[in-house]
Amino acid sequence: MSTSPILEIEALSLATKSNETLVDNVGFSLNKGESLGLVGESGSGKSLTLRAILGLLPHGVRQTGGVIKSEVSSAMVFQDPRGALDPLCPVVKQLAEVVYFRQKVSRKASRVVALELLEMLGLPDSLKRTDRYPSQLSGGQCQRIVIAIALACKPGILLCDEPTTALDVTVQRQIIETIARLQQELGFAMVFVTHNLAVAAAMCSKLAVMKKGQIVEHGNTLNVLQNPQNPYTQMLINSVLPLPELEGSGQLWS
Amino acid sequence: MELALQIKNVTVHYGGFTALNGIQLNLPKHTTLGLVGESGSGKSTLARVIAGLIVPAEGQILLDSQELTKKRSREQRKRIQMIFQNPDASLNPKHSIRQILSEALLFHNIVGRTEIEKRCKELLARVHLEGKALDKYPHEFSGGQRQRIAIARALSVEPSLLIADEPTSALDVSVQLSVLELFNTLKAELNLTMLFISHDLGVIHAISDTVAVMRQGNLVEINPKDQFFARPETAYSRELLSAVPKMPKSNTSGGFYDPRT
Amino acid sequence: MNTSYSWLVTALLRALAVILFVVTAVFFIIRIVPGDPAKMILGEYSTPEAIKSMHHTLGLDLPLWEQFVRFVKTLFTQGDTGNSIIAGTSTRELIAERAPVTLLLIVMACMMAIIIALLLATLAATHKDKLLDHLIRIFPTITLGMPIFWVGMLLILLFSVRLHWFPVGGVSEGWIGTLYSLTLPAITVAFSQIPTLVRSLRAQMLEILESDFVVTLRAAGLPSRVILFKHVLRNSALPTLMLLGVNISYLIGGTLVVEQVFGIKGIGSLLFTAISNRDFPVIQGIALYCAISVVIISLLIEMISWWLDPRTKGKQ
Amino acid sequence: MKRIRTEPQLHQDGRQPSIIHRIWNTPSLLVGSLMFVVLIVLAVFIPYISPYHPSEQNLSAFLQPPSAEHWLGTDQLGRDLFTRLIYAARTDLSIMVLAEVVPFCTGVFLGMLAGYYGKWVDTVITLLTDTFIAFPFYLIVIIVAFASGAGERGIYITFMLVGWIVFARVVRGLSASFREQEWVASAQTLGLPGVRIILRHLLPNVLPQAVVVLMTDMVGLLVAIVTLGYLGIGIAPPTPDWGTMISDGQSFITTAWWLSAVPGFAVVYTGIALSLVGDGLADIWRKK
Repeated sequence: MSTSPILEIEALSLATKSNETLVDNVGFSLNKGESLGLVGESGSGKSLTLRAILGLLPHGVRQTGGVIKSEVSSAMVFQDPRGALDPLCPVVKQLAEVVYFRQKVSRKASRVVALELLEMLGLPDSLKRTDRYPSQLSGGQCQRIVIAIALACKPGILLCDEPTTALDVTVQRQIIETIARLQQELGFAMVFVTHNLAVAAAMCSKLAVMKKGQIVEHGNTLNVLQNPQNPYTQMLINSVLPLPELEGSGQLWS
Repeated sequence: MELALQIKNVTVHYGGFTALNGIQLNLPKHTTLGLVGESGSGKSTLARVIAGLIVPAEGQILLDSQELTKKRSREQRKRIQMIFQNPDASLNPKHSIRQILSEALLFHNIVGRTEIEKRCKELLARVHLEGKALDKYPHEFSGGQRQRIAIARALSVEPSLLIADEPTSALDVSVQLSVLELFNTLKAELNLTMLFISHDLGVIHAISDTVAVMRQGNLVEINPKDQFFARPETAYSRELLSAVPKMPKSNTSGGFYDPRT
Repeated sequence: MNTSYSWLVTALLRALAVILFVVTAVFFIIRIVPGDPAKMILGEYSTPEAIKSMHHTLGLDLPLWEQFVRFVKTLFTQGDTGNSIIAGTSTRELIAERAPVTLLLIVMACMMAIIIALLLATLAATHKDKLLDHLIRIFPTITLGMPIFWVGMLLILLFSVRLHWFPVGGVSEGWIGTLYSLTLPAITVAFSQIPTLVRSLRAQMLEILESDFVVTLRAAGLPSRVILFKHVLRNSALPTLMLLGVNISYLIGGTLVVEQVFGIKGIGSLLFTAISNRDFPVIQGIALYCAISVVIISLLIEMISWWLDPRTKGKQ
Repeated sequence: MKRIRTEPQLHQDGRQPSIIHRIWNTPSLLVGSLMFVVLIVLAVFIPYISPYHPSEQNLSAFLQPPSAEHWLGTDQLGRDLFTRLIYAARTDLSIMVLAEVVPFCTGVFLGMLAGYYGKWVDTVITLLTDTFIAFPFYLIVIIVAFASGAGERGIYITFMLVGWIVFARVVRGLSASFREQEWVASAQTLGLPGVRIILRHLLPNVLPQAVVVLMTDMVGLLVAIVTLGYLGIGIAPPTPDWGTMISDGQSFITTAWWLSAVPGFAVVYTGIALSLVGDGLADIWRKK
C-alpha cells in the first residue's frame, strides 16, 4: 500500500445555510483498491461526507472549508435501493442509459453492456426479456441494479452509503459478498459508510469513526477494534450485541 | 408452566395474500418470547393481532386461558400493551408527557386524581427519566427517551402481556443497548411476560428466553434460546444465524475481502 | 391479473354509485332548498290557482317518491330532465347545441393551464430559493383572490379595448376565427387554475428533484436536460394529471362564468338564460350533464394513471 | 445485569423558541395579519372616518375621478367610492367569516370520522364528497343561491351544502395517515374509546392543517360571494357589495375603469392578506 493516494480529503467542513456545522475538519486519504469504513451513529455527518466526495451536496448544505482531491471518478450506492431508481423507467433501460452516456457507445451496444453488467451482478435472465420496473423487483435485486449503475460509470472509487441497512440479513450477506467480489475483480477503491461495526470490519481494511461531524479515531480496522483509543469507539464496540458460536461448520463471518 | 397467552390457528389474509397462516403459539407466564423473521414474514401482523389491532380471519387467542373476543372490552385491551418501532410516531405530538402518562390512569380510574402526579413520576423513574420531563412535549426528547416514555405509558395500566415490536430498530446502537438493558431490568423487577419482535438476532439473543422464527406467514421453529442459537432445528434458522455479520476475532486480519495489494 | 380487474371493477362501481348520488342530488337540490319553484316561475304575487296548476305541470303535487320515479323515467327514456318550460324542446337538444363551444373552451383552457403551470413549476423548482423561484411563488398568493370574471374584464380592457388584439366578445365564424376569439376566454379560465397547479406542482417537482433516484442519475453523470426531461418531468406528469382530475370540476364552473363575461353562447349562457327564465328542467339538465361529465373524466384520469404507473401493478 | 446508562439528554436543555419569537420570524404571517387588521379597522370605524353615507346619492357629482374630497372618486350616482368600498368590506367579510363556521365544523368532523373509522363510514362519506365535488363549484353555487333566493340566506345555504367538502377531504386524508401512526394504535391498546381518540388525540393534530386550508378557502368563498354579486344573484342592492360594484362599473369600463378595478383590487388585497396568513401559519406549524 505504498502507491500515491487516489483520493485525498483535507480539513473538509460542511455547514447548513444558517451556518450550523455538520461536518468539521474531516480528512483522510485512500489508495487504489483500498477500502475505508466510515462508522458512526445517525447525525455524525458520515453520509454528508460521502455526498461531498461525490460532489452532490443536498440542497441547503454547503462546503465551508477544505479540499477534496480526487484523481478518479466516483459512483455511489444508496441506502434505499428502491428510492434510488426511477419508478417509471424499466430498470434495464435506466442502466443502459447510464452506459450510453458514460461509456459513449451506441444505443444498441449500451444495452448489450447493460445486460453483461446484470449478469455480472447475478441478476436473473428474466430481466432481459421483459421490461421490469423497480416496484416489481425485490429490495436486493434493486440494490444490485443500483450497483450495476454505479459500475457502469467505471468508477475508481465506489461510495457506499449504508447499502445493506434496509435489507434483510440473508440479502445483506449476498450484497456484501457481491460488492467484495466485484472489488477484487475490478479493483476499485471504496468508502463504505455504515453504523454496523461488524459489517465495516468485514468489508474494510481501514476504519474512521465519526461523531458529531468529526473523525474521532482513524486507523487499521484491527487496531481500532482491538485497541480503541477513543471512549466513543469503545462505546460503539461495546454496543455490538454478541452472538454465540453456531455449532457445526459453514461459517463465513469469523 | 402456566400459560399467559395461547394462540390457536390464527390466520390473516390481506386481499389474496396470506399474512399469517395457522399460527400456533404458547407463551408461559413471566417469560420472554423473541420473535424473529425477515421483512414480510408476518411478525408485526401477529403482534397487531394479539394486541387486538387486527381481527384475524380465523383462530383463537386466549389470555390467561380467557378467550379474547373479536370486539374486545376495555378491560381486555388494557391487559395487553404494545410498544412500537418508530419513536417519532409513538407519542401524540400535541400532548405533554403528563397527558400521555396520565390519560389511561385517569380513564381507567387506576389511581385517584390526587395521586396522579406521584404515579406519573414513579413511572418516569421506572424508565430512568426525571420527573421534570412531565411538562415537556415529545419533540423535546430524543428517540431513545421517547421509547422510554412509550414504555412508561404501556406500564401505566399494569398489563399482563407486553408486546414490543422492533422497539430498538430505529435507534442508534448505543441507545439500543440502553433500551435493551431497561427491558431486562423491567423484566426482572416486574416479572413481565413479553413478546419481543426483532429482525436483529443480536437483539433477540440479548432479551429472550425462547426464540420463535417466522417465515412467509408461517412459524418455522420455536426453541429455548440456548438451543436455538447453538443448534437451530431448521435450515432456514441456520441460514439466518450464519448470515449475521460478526466482529473479527483477534487472529484474523480484518478487511476480510480486502484485496491484498 | 386478478387484482387489476378487481381494481377496475371497484373503480367502475364507485363511479356508478357517484352517478346515482348525482342523479338523486339533482332531483333533490331544487326541492330541499327553501322556496317554491312554482312561485319562482310565476313570480311572488301569483294567484293560488296559478301556482296549483303550475305544481301540476311540474308534477310537484305528486308524492315525492312518485316525482322521483318520473324523474328517473324521463332520464332513461329521453336522456334528460324533461322539456324546457320556455322553449318546449328537450333539454338534451338544447345542451347538445351549446356544448361544442364550451367543450372547446375547456380543452383550450386545460392545455394552456398545464403548459404554463408545468413551465412555471419547473422553473421555480430548478431555481429553488433564487429570485425566479420567489417571484413564481408570490404569483399564486396574489392571484388566489382574483375573481375570474374580474380577470376577464381586465383582460378585455387591456387586450381588446386598448390594444385591439382580440375581439371584445362573442365567437367568430370558422375554425380559425373560433380558436382566435376563444383565446382570451381560455387564458382567463386557465389563469384561475394556474395558481393551485403551480403550487402543488412545484412542491412535487422539488420532492422528485431531491429524491435519491435523481441523485443516482446525476452521480452517474447523465446530462441535466436528460434527467429533467426524461425522468423528472415524466414523474411529475402523473401527479399533474391527478391534480387536473381534482380540479376539472372547478375549471368547468369557471368556464360557465367566463362565457358570461365574454358573451359566448355556450352552456354558461344557456344556464343564465334558464335562470332568468326560471326554466327548471334546463337548469337541472345542465347540472346533471356537467356532474356526470366530471365523474367520467375523473374515472378516465384515474384509469389512465393506473395504466401508466407500474407501481400499481405489483410484483409479477 | 449491567448498570443502566442514561443517554445524553440531547434536547432537554435545547432552547425552545417562544411562540412570539416564532411569529416574529415569520414575515408572511406578520404582513398578512397586518393587511387584514387594517381592513378590519377600516371596516369597523368607517362611519367615523368617512363623512359620506354609502348610499347617499349626489347626481351633480357623478363619475368623478379621485380627488381630495372623494379619495377614489364617485360612481354613476355620485356616491363616494371609498365609503362604499369599505361598507362593502363590512358586508362581504362578515358573510365570509360566518358562512365558514358550519362547513368548517362539519367538514373537520366528517373528515375525522371517515379517516379514523375507515371501512363503510369512509365509503359513505367519500361517496358523498365525490358526489358534491362532481358538481362544478360555481354551477352549484349559482343554482342553490338562485333557488333559495338572492341575498345572504342563499349564500349561507349554499356553503352549508358544499363548503364542508374541502375540509372533509383534507382532514380525511390527514386522519387516515395519523391512524397509521403508532400513537393512535397505543391509544387503542390502552382501551380508550374511539370518540375520545378522535376528539382528544386526532383533533389537535388535524386542526392546524384545517385552519391553513380555512384561510385559502375563505378567499375562495369571498370570490364566490363577489361573483354571485356580479351575476346579480348575490347580495341585493342597495347593500354595498364588491361584486355588484364591479358589475355596476362594467358599463363605464372605458371611461371610468377604476369603478370596476378598485373593488376588484379590494378582493385581491383580502386574498393576499389571507393567503399570507395561511402560508405563515403553515410555516410555523411545519417548523415545530
